[in-house]
Amino acid sequence: MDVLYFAWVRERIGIPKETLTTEAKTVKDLVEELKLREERYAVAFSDLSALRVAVDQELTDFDAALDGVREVAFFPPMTGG
Amino acid sequence: MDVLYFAWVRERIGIPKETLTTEAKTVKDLVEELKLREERYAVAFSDLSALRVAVDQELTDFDAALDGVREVAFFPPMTGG
Amino acid sequence: MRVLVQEEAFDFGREAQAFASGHSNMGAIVTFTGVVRDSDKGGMERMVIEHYPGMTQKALETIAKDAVSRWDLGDVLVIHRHGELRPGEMIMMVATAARHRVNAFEAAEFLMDYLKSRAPFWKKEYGADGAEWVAAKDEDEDALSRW
Amino acid sequence: MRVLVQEEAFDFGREAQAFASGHSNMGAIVTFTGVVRDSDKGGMERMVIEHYPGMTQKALETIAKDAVSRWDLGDVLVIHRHGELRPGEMIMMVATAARHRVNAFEAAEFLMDYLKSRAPFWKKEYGADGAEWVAAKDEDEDALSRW
Repeated sequence: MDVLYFAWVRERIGIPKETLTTEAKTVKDLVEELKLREERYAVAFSDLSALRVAVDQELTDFDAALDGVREVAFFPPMTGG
Repeated sequence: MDVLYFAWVRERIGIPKETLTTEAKTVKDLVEELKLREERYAVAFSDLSALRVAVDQELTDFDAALDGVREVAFFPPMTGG
Repeated sequence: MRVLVQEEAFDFGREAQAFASGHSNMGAIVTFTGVVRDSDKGGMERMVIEHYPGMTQKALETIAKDAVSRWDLGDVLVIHRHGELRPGEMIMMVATAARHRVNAFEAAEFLMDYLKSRAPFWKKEYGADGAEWVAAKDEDEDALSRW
Repeated sequence: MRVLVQEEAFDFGREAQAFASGHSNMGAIVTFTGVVRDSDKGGMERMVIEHYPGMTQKALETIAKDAVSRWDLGDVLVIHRHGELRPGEMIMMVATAARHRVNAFEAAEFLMDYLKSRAPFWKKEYGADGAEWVAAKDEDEDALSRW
């Protein structure tokens, strides 16, 4: 599964993208897994209310299931327009 | 005093403008005076709710006073834009 | 603030570009353009817009000043044509510039609502079946109660 | 319907003119243009807009289709830039064409509200004091509840 990071999430984690294998059932499970990996993840994911998530390029929430998913992206609230 | 007519009011009365001397105190008095003059005025002014009036080039209502006024205009509701 | 009443066509693209470019400290630019379209029952060949020359410019300026006093705007542009127009031709445009988009949108809607019912223009449609004055719509008068 | 995501500048005047001219049976054309302005505290030199290439085009198309399904529209145009921009440059534009002005205005506001909070763009401002990500505003999120 590809995991993408944008804006300050990308800066805090230090990479724009990584590919990983996970047993996580939901986005929330994946976040918990990542937070345990390294301090930079724990910092980036410390406040989920400040984050948004897209699964296979569709906005969703942290309860979304990861079964069959190819791409998950984490980023702050959007500021386009 | 100049009296101006626009759109179908102009067409019904048959002239765009006339100059007249009147003792009318208000626009409503002027309208009554005009209606007595000729049938075409009576027809044009038969339903005041379908008309608008400007006094000295400012929109107003039929109770407006005519003291010192130089120009009165009658027309249907506007349809610009 | 710029208010133009004219018989000639205007160049919408050029006006829009010039207006937007002139306000680099305004984040939001809104334009509205009114285009002559066929009448509701079809068959319109041309439209003639009559206006009240002595009053039109002043009435539009009053409406534009009202908008500036109600919203935090950087600028306002109003162009309205009169005379003969064909389907597809542009009748008028307004443009607003503001720091924030809500002000730019609301001011443009306000301008249009007032311009529709308070600026002295009257449209007459000409077709194969004859000519007819466009009737004012109750909804246009009602729209003013928003503001 | 036309949705463009691009790094290059766009010609607002030409886009606005082409959009308006292409819809002679639509009486009402509304455009919104977002311009880079200085940050609230001043001193901004440039802005960089990051986006999510795989998702951006689809997200904007979804928003545009939503607008078309909610209002009676003749057409919709959305252009949004990414990459580096300077104060005064145009970030994006939307345009809507409808028979009636209320639909054109509401659809343009809807597009802007959704594009602000649901399209994957992130702005970072660079100035003499360093760089800072633009924070999303509660009022932008709240604006969605209108629709």
